[in-house]
Amino acid sequence: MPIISNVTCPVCGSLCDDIEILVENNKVVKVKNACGLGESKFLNYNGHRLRKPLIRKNGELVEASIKEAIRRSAEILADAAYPILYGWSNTSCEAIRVGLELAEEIGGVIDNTSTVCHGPSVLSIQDVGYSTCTLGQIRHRADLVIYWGSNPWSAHPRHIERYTAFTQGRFQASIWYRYLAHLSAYRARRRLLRALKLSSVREAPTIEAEAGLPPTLFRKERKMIVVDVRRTRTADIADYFLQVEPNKDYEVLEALRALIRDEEIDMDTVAGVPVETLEELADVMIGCKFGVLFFGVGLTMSMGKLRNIDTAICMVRDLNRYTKFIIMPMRGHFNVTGSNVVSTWQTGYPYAVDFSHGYPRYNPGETSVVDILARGESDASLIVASDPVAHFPKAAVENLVRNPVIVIDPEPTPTTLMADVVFPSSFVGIETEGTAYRMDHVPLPLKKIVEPPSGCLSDMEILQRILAEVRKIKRETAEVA
Amino acid sequence: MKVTLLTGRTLRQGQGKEYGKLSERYLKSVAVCEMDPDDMKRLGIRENENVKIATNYGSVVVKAVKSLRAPHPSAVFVPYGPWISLVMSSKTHGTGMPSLKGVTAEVNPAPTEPVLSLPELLKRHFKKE
Amino acid sequence: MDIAIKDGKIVEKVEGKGVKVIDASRMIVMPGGVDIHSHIAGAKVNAGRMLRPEDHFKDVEVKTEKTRSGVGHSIPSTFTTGYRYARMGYTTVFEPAQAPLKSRHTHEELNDTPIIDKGAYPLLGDCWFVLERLAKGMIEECAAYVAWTMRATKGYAVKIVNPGGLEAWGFGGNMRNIDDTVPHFNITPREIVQGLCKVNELLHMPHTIHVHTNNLGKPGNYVNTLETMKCVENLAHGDKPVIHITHCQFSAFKGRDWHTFASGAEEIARYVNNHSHVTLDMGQIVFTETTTMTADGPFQFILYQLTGNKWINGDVETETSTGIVPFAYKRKSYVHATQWSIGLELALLIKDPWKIYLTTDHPNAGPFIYYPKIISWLMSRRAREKVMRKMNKRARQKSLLSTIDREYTFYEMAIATRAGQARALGLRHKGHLGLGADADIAIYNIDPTSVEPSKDYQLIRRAFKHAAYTVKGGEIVVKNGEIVKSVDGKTFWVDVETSPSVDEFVPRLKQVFEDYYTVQYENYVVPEHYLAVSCPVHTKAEI
Amino acid sequence: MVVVLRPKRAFKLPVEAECITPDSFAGKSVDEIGKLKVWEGNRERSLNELFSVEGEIGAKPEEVMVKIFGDVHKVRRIGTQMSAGEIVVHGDVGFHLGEEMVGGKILVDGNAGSWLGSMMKGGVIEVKGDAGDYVGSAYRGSSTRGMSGGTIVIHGDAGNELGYYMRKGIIKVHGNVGQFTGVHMKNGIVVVYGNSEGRSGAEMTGGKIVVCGSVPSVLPTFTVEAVKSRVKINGEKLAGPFYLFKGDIAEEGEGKLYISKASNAHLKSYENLV
Repeated sequence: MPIISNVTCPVCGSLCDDIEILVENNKVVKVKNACGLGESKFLNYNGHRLRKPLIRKNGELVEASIKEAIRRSAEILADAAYPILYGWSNTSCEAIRVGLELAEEIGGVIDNTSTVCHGPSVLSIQDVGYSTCTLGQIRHRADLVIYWGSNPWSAHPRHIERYTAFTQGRFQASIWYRYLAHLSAYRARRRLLRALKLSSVREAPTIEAEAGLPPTLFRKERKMIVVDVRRTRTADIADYFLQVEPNKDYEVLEALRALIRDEEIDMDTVAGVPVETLEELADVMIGCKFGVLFFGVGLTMSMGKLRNIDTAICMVRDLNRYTKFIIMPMRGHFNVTGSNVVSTWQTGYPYAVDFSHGYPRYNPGETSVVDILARGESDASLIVASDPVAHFPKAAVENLVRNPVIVIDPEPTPTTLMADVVFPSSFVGIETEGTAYRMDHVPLPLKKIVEPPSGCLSDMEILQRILAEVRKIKRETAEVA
Repeated sequence: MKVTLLTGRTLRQGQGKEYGKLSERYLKSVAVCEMDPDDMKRLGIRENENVKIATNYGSVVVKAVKSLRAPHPSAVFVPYGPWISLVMSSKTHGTGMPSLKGVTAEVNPAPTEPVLSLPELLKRHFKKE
Repeated sequence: MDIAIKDGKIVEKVEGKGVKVIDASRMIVMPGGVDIHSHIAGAKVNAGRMLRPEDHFKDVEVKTEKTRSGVGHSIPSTFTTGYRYARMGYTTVFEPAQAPLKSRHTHEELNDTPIIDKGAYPLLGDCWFVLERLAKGMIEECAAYVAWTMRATKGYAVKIVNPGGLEAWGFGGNMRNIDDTVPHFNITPREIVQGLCKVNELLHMPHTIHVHTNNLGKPGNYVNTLETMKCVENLAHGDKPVIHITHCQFSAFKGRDWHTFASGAEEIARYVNNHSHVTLDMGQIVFTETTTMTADGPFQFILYQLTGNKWINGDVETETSTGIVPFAYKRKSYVHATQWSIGLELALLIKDPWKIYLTTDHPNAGPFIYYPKIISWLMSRRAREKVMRKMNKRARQKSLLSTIDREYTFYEMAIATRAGQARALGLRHKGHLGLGADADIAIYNIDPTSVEPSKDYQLIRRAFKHAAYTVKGGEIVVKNGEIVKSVDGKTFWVDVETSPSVDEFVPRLKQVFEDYYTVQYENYVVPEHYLAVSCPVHTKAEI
Repeated sequence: MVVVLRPKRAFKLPVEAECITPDSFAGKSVDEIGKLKVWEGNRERSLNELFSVEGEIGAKPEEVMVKIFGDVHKVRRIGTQMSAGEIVVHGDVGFHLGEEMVGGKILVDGNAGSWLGSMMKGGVIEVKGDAGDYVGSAYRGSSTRGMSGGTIVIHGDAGNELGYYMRKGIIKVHGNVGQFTGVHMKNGIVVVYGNSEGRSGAEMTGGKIVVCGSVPSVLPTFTVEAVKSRVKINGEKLAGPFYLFKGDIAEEGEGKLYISKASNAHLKSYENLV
């Protein structure tokens, strides 16, 4: 029974690479070190998957040979005048490289899922830069960890334990014991509240006292702050939770920036937060030795979008005049960072790259897929390891499914249900090896731990075959002409 | 009732996804609306009753559940998924990013309307030629 | 004279039918260009690309039958990088700053950089392993670590950037001079440079240590640069260099501040002329918009504060840092014009062309596409004077250039752009056209019997911009400045053979690895199959 | 002398027609103009495949007037880098109209798409209908290539991030604007006669923004300086009173933000600070 160690988990952008997997008869039977999400994927991935290529005929998806599916896809793509190639965050860099070549060959628009997660972060970085680092720096040095609009407890479950507050660093100790104390106190308080409610005493369930920051924040040890529009699970374990009104993050960040510069503010409260609290928070940030601000899609998707990030970055930049401060986006899919990285080295641009004129062009809002779909401009699509039908706004999906859709995915999704050609692929990081980039741009190898079912090719192989077939069709057309 | 609609990932949605997007478990993890218990009281709905979420761009029926993250008065939380996407605007204001959090919406009880299964949902809303 | 090529090598003669003949009469034939220091691939370069869409959108390469599309300008995409180098007759380029933890990234990009041969220098001057061992005087164990790193990261040379300063930058600090103490590590930059220099000699690395000095980019830093060169003086054996000071222009500043800023080229040149253990490259300024990017995080932060331009910082755990700031060099700026002068002064005052090589520290002092311009400045006093007439008056008056008549000959130019660099890198098959050399050849449309570079500098510039032919590994890849074929270049890395007792170091390394990094030991190592065309250079260590 | 273009069909794919400018038309025959290259999706076409071209063409750009009849809302980059002459669009027009324009005049009697007059250096653009986002903006990431001259007048509404990294020139919007008007603005003038959705002047370091209608709030990083009875903009007097704010102090900015007092009763508390 082989135990495979140092496996990189192909789920979220934390890309934990210390997973141990027990394999029996080409089956994953036990998973060690992974979080709930990782374990769930390793154990259940094979239970519900596509095994045969499908082609839509007379309105129904029917099984087809791989050859037929490749030919059909190549015909659709070679014929298309403005195809989109979307997804790429749940596959390997090796597959993305081929995807970019295919996009160039067919004069398409290639976009990855960062367009609907951290695209705004990219836009703001392009405006003002950012001060960042790899996660190990935070592990060893950070004495102030802020999560803003991100909920690692649910989306990146091992982030805190591996990289931030609960990890043991060279210059900073773990604070997990404080968390335990904190959590039990919190639970006790909740129990009390529930009891009060049962005895039908009406009590507004305020959990944090309004006035000032808790004294722990002024300690020299590591501390953790969560800022969000609602009390997330991550907030429960933080030393301090700052709740801001929805869609007001921009104002709070701007106010903090002014306070960091020691400017006066003409208001008493900003987004429901007293200015004194913000002043204290600014002092905590200036006073730390090494601070880090992790932000999530809570900032990129809410009102202000790229400008929320813009001003957060500028705040961190300004803090570097006084101390060391770092900012990092919490990237979602396991290789969304890689999709940006590969796209950038090949084309100069991290996402929303339009090859229709034979060279890369970039202007999110114009060359990004949601916009192209909403305007009804594309005439075909290739979706790789993504599910836009489930996650795009309705108007975009309507236009997506109106035109031919080719999907490469190991499992059935709403998008495969609406597709015209479906390729069952192998699971990257389980059945196929490759490279992925962690949220801090550290490249890590993905392992092949079991054999894929017969007939399930890797994303890369499928793309290579489509590309070869497209070139063949082009040659054929040229000869006829 | 007028609310601010928040969306995001949840641990359950993340796990549900791994059981397959056509699974019952996935539906149960994403076709829900986490509400402030006080708001639920105000609307007269109980746990697991259906509510209709409507915006300028569409409407969808999901199950209301009590939020464990309360208080967040007049803000509701729905995990990412095909249900909530139906009420989202595709406008990106030139950024490529549609507004997926902090959208103004209307939430009301929908005792007579069912929560559609995934195939039904797709069939109802999207046409394939 | 004929040059015969077979199987990618230069041979005595070739016979038989179907031999392809290039008529290079009335042209200059040189070995393919070699660039010892050019930031073309890896995490930092790519962060720069991502940062600057405005750098790309006006400078594009359209897809052709033979080539992939891409963008320029100061941070070209990978394909464009390979093509543009090849068009200038360059066939070998080294990426000088590879964060060891992100080596895979560098190699993935190098795999996508066509035509040219390449390699990368891992950044080791601020590695915890190195600092700790050197602080304790454990030279051999440090050497074992460096040998392991070369293999693990597929690296080619020891790169040291602002020794000690980058570790200090982890908490926002820096090194003030070569004898400052690195916080928490009880070691000085001087000890780091000396230690790694000894390690480098023990391992018989093909290249010397490659040093970016402390205080780079700050007025008065030439003193520190001289100190850095001096500190390894007695580690040299014979005439063999033991240290390479890179982009020396940025480290040859005199003055107390930006107002009293002046050239320190004379002092540096005097020292280099009298010592044989040092090589340099220019880091020549070109007046253009570009992107500065170095591992020197604290320096880039200062640059951000000076310019107010957007700024990327990227620290790498236990190893190094990164900074990126867009920058425009302006003729009318006293400082920039003086910097322009410093680079040329160094190249012209240092008598031996084997000691100083042409670079722009691409893209820091300017994109590599401007090399032909620099060649014309080195070969023509007139070309220099033409620039000086338009530049800042005070800088012009203070510049030494008006007193320097020297003009590079074609031979000297060939040394500064290929032969010297190949020798410094220990690449025995590059930089010459002798038997057994790699058939990397550049042919330029210049008739050396009739062209006077001093007067015809424009012609020189044009000719070096678009090679008439570039031959790479025996294949014609460029004809009349256009890519006619794309081939895969090799990736050089150093495989050091150490004694078995030294290999015992590895298990000990594994033990501490988890305490230092956030990745697993096994996943840190870049396997050889990761390189598209792996070309290990074997050396045998003295340990 | 007038050249008339009419689209031959409705476009679904994006059409890129940088060549539709007085500069590239000048001195050419109708036939030659018809052969100019445009893109429809990933297909390169000649202008006359997509448009009928007729009329008379002047020898110099300043003698060329281009009239476009019909719906060209999918057609992008009309008037790119034009230096003189005139373009009149009778209908809706697509993205990047008058991008990097240097001189001359563009008139649209319908709506205009986003990036209208981006990186504009001179000349005049007038839109009778609405405009999209990023009016008079810079290209992504380019703090030095914002609008640096010229005038844009929009009679309808405009979207978000109008005047992003603006450096000089004037933009007037008679209708309402979205958020982040004048974001990162360095200099120049923006006048909004209607309402703003807020966050005007975010991260501005200089320049002037006037909002005659209502705003939901003012950013916390603007400090109130005075109440002004009127504002003078290029000789035009706007009757107030206006609150004058200075900011964005997060950027140590010296920008001036004028907000109508009459339309913003909720800002009254600021008066206590003046």
